[in-house]
Amino acid sequence: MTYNINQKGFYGQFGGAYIPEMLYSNIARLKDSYLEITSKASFKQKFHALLKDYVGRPSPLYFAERLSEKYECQIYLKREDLNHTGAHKINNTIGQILLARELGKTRIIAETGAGQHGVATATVCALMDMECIVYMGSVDIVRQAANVSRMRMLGAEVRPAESGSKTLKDATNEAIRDWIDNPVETHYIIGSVVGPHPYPDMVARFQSVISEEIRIQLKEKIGRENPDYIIACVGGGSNAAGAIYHYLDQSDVKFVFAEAAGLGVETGHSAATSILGKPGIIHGANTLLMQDKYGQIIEPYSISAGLDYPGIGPMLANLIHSARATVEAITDQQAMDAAFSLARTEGIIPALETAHAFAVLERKKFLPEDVVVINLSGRGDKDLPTYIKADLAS
Amino acid sequence: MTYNINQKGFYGQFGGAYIPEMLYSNIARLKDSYLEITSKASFKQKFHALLKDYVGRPSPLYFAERLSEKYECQIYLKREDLNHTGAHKINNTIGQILLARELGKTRIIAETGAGQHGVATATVCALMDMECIVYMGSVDIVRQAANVSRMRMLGAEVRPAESGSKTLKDATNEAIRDWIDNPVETHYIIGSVVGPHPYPDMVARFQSVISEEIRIQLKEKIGRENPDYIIACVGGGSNAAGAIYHYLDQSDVKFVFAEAAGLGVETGHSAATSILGKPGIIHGANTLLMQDKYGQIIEPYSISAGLDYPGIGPMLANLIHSARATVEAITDQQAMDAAFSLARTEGIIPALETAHAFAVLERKKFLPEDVVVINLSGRGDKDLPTYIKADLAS
Amino acid sequence: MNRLQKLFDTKQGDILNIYAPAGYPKLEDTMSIITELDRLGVDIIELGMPYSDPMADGKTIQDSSQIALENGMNLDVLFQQLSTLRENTQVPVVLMGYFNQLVQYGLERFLDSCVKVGVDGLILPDLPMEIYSNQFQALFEERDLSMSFLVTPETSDARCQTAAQLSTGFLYVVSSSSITGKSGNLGEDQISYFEKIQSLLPDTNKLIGFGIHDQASYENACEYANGAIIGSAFIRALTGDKELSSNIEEFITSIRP
Amino acid sequence: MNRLQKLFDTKQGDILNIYAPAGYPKLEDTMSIITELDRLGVDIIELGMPYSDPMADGKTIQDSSQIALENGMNLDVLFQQLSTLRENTQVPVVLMGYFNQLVQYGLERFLDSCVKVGVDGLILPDLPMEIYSNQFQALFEERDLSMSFLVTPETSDARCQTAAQLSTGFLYVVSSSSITGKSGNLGEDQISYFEKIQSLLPDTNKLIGFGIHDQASYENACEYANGAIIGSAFIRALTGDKELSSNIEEFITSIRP
Ligand SMILES: Cc1ncc(COP(=O)(O)O)c(C=O)c1O
Ligand SMILES: Cc1ncc(COP(=O)(O)O)c(C=O)c1O
Repeated sequence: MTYNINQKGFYGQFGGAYIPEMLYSNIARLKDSYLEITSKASFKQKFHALLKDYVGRPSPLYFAERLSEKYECQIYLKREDLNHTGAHKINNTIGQILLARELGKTRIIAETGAGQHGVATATVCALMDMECIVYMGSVDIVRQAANVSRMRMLGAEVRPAESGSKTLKDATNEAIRDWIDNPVETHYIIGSVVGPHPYPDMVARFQSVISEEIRIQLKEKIGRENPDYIIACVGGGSNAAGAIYHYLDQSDVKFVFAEAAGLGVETGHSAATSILGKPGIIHGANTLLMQDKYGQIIEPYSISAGLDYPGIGPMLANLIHSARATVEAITDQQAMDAAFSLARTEGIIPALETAHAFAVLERKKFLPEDVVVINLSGRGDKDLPTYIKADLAS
Repeated sequence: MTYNINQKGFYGQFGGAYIPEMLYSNIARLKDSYLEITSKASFKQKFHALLKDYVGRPSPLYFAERLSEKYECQIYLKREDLNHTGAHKINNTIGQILLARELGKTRIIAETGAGQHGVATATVCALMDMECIVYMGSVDIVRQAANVSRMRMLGAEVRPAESGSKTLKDATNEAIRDWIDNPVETHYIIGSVVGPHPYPDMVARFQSVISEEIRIQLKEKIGRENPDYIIACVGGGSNAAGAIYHYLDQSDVKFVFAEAAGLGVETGHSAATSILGKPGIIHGANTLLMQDKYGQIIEPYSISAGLDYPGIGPMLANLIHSARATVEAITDQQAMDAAFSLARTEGIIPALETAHAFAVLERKKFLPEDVVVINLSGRGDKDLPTYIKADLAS
Repeated sequence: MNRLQKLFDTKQGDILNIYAPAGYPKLEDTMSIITELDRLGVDIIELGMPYSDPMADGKTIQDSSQIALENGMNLDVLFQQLSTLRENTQVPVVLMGYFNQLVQYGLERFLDSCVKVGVDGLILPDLPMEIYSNQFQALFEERDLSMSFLVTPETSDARCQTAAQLSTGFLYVVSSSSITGKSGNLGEDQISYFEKIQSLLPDTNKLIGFGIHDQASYENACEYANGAIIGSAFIRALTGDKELSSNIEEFITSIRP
Repeated sequence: MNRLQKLFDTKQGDILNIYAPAGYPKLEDTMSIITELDRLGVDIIELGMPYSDPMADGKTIQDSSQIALENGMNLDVLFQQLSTLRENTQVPVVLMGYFNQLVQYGLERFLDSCVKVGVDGLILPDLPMEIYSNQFQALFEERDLSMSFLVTPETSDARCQTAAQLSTGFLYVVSSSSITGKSGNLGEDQISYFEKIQSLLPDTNKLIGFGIHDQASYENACEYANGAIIGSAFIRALTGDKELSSNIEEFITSIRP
């Protein structure tokens, strides 16, 4: 059994491309060319050169001594927080901007939640001198103000999405509308392993550099490529997909995904998609989706703008559905506590999204010899106002 | 002729240790042991392991294609902005915290201007589980609020310095007073190549990893170790010292330092130490110093908290004095423009300090084949409010 | 043969299809609007099933959908409201919505309900032709329910032909590559696109939609197809300053004086 | 032999050295304070040369230095004020300041000015003994100017001996490893430190400073040395609620009733 994508763009029952005709030619062109373009030697060379010299890859795999002592196992942190712009998101935008150039596009649009994907997109657009429009929920514009400033300074236009919950889902709707309006010269850089095929696979491939490096680094450090656990937070799922990609078919490597439980799974203020969701279609893919019995999408809630999404990438939906991966639902408060604990134990302030992954350590019991890799998907600079407010309140 | 430190702790006429007796035993112990401790294999191993896995070194040397086109020369950026915590400062704090442990210290104090050194110190203290007090001018606490939040989240206590100009110089005074008060259990981690011997040399050695890497990386990229120019901003001078360390005696490598001219060298609101300063003693070292005819230290001014210092490291004072290096005085506005230009051209938002180095590109004329290395000492997240305010005003 | 097909059998030009969101402006307005449009001689009514995330629609439709949902509209209510549809009128009615609504309701159950209340066809912009033809076409045909697919200026000739073939009501010709709700006059590019479609598919029933908003654009569209679809402009008219029925009458007579 | 050395020749115990910043609280107060202290029988006056960045001093001295600088105090003004010093008093006067002040003024010019106005010695806390003995000692000796170095609990025995040897006025025994201005009573550690200094340097003139603030701490210090230095406590008293001279008198009589 393979957990990778099939010829038709599906992971098991999940995936596909449920898109209006207005997007068809763009998506079809992408689907027909992405593997060819990205496997050309010249593309690979450019991609890897930028990842190395511009992004700062390989990102370290850091043995967290004090954290390991605290949780009585062997904890390694994959330091995506050290990437240029501060999260894993840039791996994907570097890939997509090169692809967009190959496709002859001159204008870039993107959606963003936490702003990290928006910043990563604005960054590569500045680098390649392309016009850049980023859609962002107006709620997120407020709670991730620092990233809004960064995007503007990088020359991008940030357009507020005012519909629905005014968060990531709605920003995605607006970006799709923009693409429908501007199909010829525009490429849409989706920021996670969501959306219609081929996006989930394309983004996962660009992010798979994470697990490629983990394999080499673990081998160097402990003599074997496979950890016992990989833990990652899941919004759309791109950092998780990247961290597990090369381990999909290694059944001795267990995957644990941290979802945002918000105020609690049962409270009605949650973004715990895999627990609260059923199969359904969002943004062009069949996946697990928070929805009512009429298929209306339920507005999610999480303190973390990057996890505040009612769907999940189809690859991950399939892994969860087939019990290849387990999920832990982490509340706002648990994530907050985990962020402070990491800061005080290892001197690393994680993104609020990432903090959800660290909260898993409080949940699961590991053996002393278990090798646990946590994907440190981003740094917390953007979340300082939230952290400080919480600290003052407590 | 060597530009390195001599046996007595001087660079030419500059340097020394003009300290009160209350600091003598601490400084003497440091002076007598720093070379021995830092050259032990076990120390080196720990230092380099942390630089690699925790800090994320080597930092890339990135060929900036669009910037090179714009300025018609070959521009390489040394990406200290990609280090953990976002600036070169962490190279030094990693070294000093390991040294402090060897010396049996349990409490750490530091001064900070931009907050980067404070964050870097708070970070290594969290990592090593040590008490941490950071002194910071109350003016800087306001203008670098994000870094104050980071220090607090990392568990450090930030104590405001209310005297004088309420900036870096005054924070340093307070830190020295604290050390005088607590000489036994406390180590003072100075954040730049300033202060009494052996600090300038010790910090320069910890930062010299920058030029060590540049040599290797340039050799790899262009087949020779030596660039034609190295450009760095200078507050105290630690990033500059690190970037030039291995080139000190290579006379074909020209050094250009960017100082903060504030509102203009002649306006009375400036921190252009090497232009406005004369030899004098500050914080224990004889160096170039902004002072009146009575030796009273003049309060400096720069929009950039990390350059807002009336002195300069004695190593750099000597290089400037002996014409080994040249200095460009960059105004607030020129630095600001350079920051926006870098953001829009290369997708990199530099620290306000670092932006001064980039403004040099507008000043100097290079040959098309000139290889110019700019030390990108830090990222600009901490400066976003300042950048945005300037952008709105213009 | 359903009412939609019958219509095209008897009328080949100047067909006016009006889009209205169900349950908007008030929950109970659905049937009144249908009745009124029928009385005014509108040829086809396209009833929007309000959806939380209508990605193929513009702001006007999205906002009205949102209000309809807040009014309490859902598929159970809608089929309830439509239970008297054929007591009052024989105007062809098609439902427009998003595929997930059908999936969650149960696809066959949904189609059966359509048949029961007398709906004639469907438009599901996010259901790809491939999936439809592979998995669902038979279910539609069994029930004599029409289906309409969209083509755009970016759609290849081959794909236009497939769309035409699969469309049993009419082919939905998107006037420009842009979201519903934009309005402007026909440009050269659009005209040559319409001419291409015309020569490629001379025998297909075609309605032009997106951006049609007044008499001029309606008449213009009718030159290149069997008729036109008006959505956003009609929605905006619904909340004009008069009573609902006067607002409707005023708008329709402005299109077809 | 200068006045300082003469003092220790004639008086071996209970010496009271009062530190006062020049030009504080008002610019013109310098001479009045000296005169008043002399009148009250204070043995030595240590006059602070206000400095912008007095790193060896605590907050009280720093704040008063700042005010003195704002009052317009500088070395030219100071020597001008002191030009009548020896017309009025023969109390030993030492200047305390930071080395950079002397460097910028011109070291020899500074020493000459001291001699000219009748200053007897200097305390320069940031001038290391090594630099002094290598470069400047002769200049001081030529002019019969005394020098005082500091020792602290952290100072090694050998270094204490060097300090004692180089100190031609008195050895400044820092009572605890802490900035001036802190106050508290003597602890066991301090007492054994004083006893060590006493037995190591029985023949050296020693004054204990830092933290001496009232009669008890003064008398306590006098048990272990030739006397004591009071700084911050006196500065605080200067701005008491009476007139300057009354504030001074009240403070001095509280120390030595
Ligand atoms: C640091 C970080 N981690 C995780 C996420 C969630 O996205 P994904 O699940 O695609 O990794 C985000 C989204 O913005 C993010 O910024
Ligand atoms: C990014 C950055 N660059 C430069 C400096 C100036 O210090 P130095 O001259 O020691 O490199 C600072 C000081 O805070 C800084 O944060």
